[in-house]
Amino acid sequence: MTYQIKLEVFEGPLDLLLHLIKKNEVNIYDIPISLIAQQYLDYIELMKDLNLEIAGEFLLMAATLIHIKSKMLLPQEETVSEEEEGEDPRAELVRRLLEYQRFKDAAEELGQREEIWRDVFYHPHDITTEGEEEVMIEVGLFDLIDALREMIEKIPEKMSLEIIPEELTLRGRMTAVMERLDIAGPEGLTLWALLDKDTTRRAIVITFLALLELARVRFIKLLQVEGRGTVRVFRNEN
Amino acid sequence: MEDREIKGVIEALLFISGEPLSPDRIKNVLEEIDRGKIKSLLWELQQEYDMRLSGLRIVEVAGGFQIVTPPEVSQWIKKLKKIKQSARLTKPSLETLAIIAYKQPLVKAEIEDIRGVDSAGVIKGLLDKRFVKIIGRKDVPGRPILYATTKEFLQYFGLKDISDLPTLKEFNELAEEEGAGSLS
Amino acid sequence: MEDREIKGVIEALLFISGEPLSPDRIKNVLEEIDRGKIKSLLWELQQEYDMRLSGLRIVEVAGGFQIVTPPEVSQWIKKLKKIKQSARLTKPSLETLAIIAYKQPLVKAEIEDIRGVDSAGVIKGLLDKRFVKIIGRKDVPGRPILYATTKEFLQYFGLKDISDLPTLKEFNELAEEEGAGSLS
Repeated sequence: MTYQIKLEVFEGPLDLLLHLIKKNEVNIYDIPISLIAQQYLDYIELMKDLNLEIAGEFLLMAATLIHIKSKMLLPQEETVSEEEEGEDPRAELVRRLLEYQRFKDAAEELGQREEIWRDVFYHPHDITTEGEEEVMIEVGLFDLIDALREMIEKIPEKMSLEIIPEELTLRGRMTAVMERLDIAGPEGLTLWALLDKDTTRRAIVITFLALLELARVRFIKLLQVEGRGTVRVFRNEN
Repeated sequence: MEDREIKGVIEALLFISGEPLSPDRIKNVLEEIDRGKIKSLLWELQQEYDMRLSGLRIVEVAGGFQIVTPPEVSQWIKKLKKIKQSARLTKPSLETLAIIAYKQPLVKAEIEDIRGVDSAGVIKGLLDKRFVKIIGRKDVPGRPILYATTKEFLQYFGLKDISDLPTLKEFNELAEEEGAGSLS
Repeated sequence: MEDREIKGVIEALLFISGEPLSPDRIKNVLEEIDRGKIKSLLWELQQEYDMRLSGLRIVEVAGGFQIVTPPEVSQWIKKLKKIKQSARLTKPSLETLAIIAYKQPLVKAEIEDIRGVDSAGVIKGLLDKRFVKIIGRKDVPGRPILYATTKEFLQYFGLKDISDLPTLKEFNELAEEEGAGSLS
């Protein structure tokens, strides 16, 4: 028989199998395994032809399909002795496909909810008259590890504790930050944009301190857009 | 305090809070008012907002109440805030999130079992987005990490709590939909 | 658009903006509505808020209009904020906590070595919040104080014990596998 395979991207072998079952309009509880296995293998061939990287899971499933097919070709009596009461060799696969399909459906429902709720706006932050809380963040375990990782990655060299000649450097940095924010206008700058000129840990720390000080005296606002987005720095209007 | 007054305080608290406020949280502030009273005033307030056809709504989400703007006005808000519509979650992310939401707490291997593909990258992405969190380790050899969904997950999808998720369709319901017979 | 509808949009814009919005700014969003109309609807909205004796007011400040909470409720707002604040951690506290959690027991100098800044204040804050405790002194000259995390720390992060913390290695594995496993 002839059929065409559109090269779609499938998340994994189960995704591809469900697609083939739907496309062929076959009964999931009675999968014509030869047909489906053939189309599955054709798809993998096509990927090979196109030099696409084929994940191991796809190859493993190919082997499983061939195994099921060969089992189904064996005379009934022989399988009975091996399997309990001659269980259908396809049963385990069907169970997995159905389980996966359930979550695909659930994912679709979530997607529909997302469509509605992403148009619902609320304040990502407390509306606050006293500026300081804006530097506060609510944190979870993941943030803890993240904080450590960031520190380790960004500042590989082991630094000894040194006293920073505050006043001068800090003040200079504060002025520099305000100048950059002036140029940036009402859109502000991301924290990383402000830090990217700093190559040493000391420079990063001083810029940080400058930002904190500027936020404290309310020359600037630090806002994290929508929960966990990047931190943006704004010049305070008044 | 009179009801009207309490309601005013509750409204103000909802307004300044950037996250859903549970009746318990409000009770922590208004210590003398009992929890049932707070809850019924919240519902009254919610109704009042609906009835005066305002540009604001009170929704019950992520275990609390929150003032939000309805979808009808979203285009104007985007214009004011110069917000570009944020990207939707990808299919793999939604799938993985669905699996975690319904089966939590669970380990990576269980997710990969269902999806049939490696899911580390997707899980990492969901952790980054704060839709998923690490809640400990499973008491089995290797002590793998256990994952669960977060408050942010509930809020993003407008869910009151995890039981607000639609029930998963069962095998036989699916079978009926497919018009198939029984497994033989 | 009908007046009611425009008023709803204006209300939503005031709510989401968080800062005073001038009629001109609103006009930039609602281009088709004329400025005079916007201004009169703003006044109507302001009156409606006053009349329904709510916990919110619309005030004209700094050349714009803003939704605010009236002075009568400020004591409750302060109370809510206090409750919330105690449940939050700043970035420096988080960094310090991360270092203590993974390297405990350790002394202040070791923390400052990694962070590169004086950490006495942050450690004090963590001691106050009971996330960190003093568990003794290190047997080196000067006998500096040794710090470790507490039970409260575990509770806050939903962990059974300290070994439940994911290791950096596990974490990196998630990050590295990103994008792998799917067809590309």
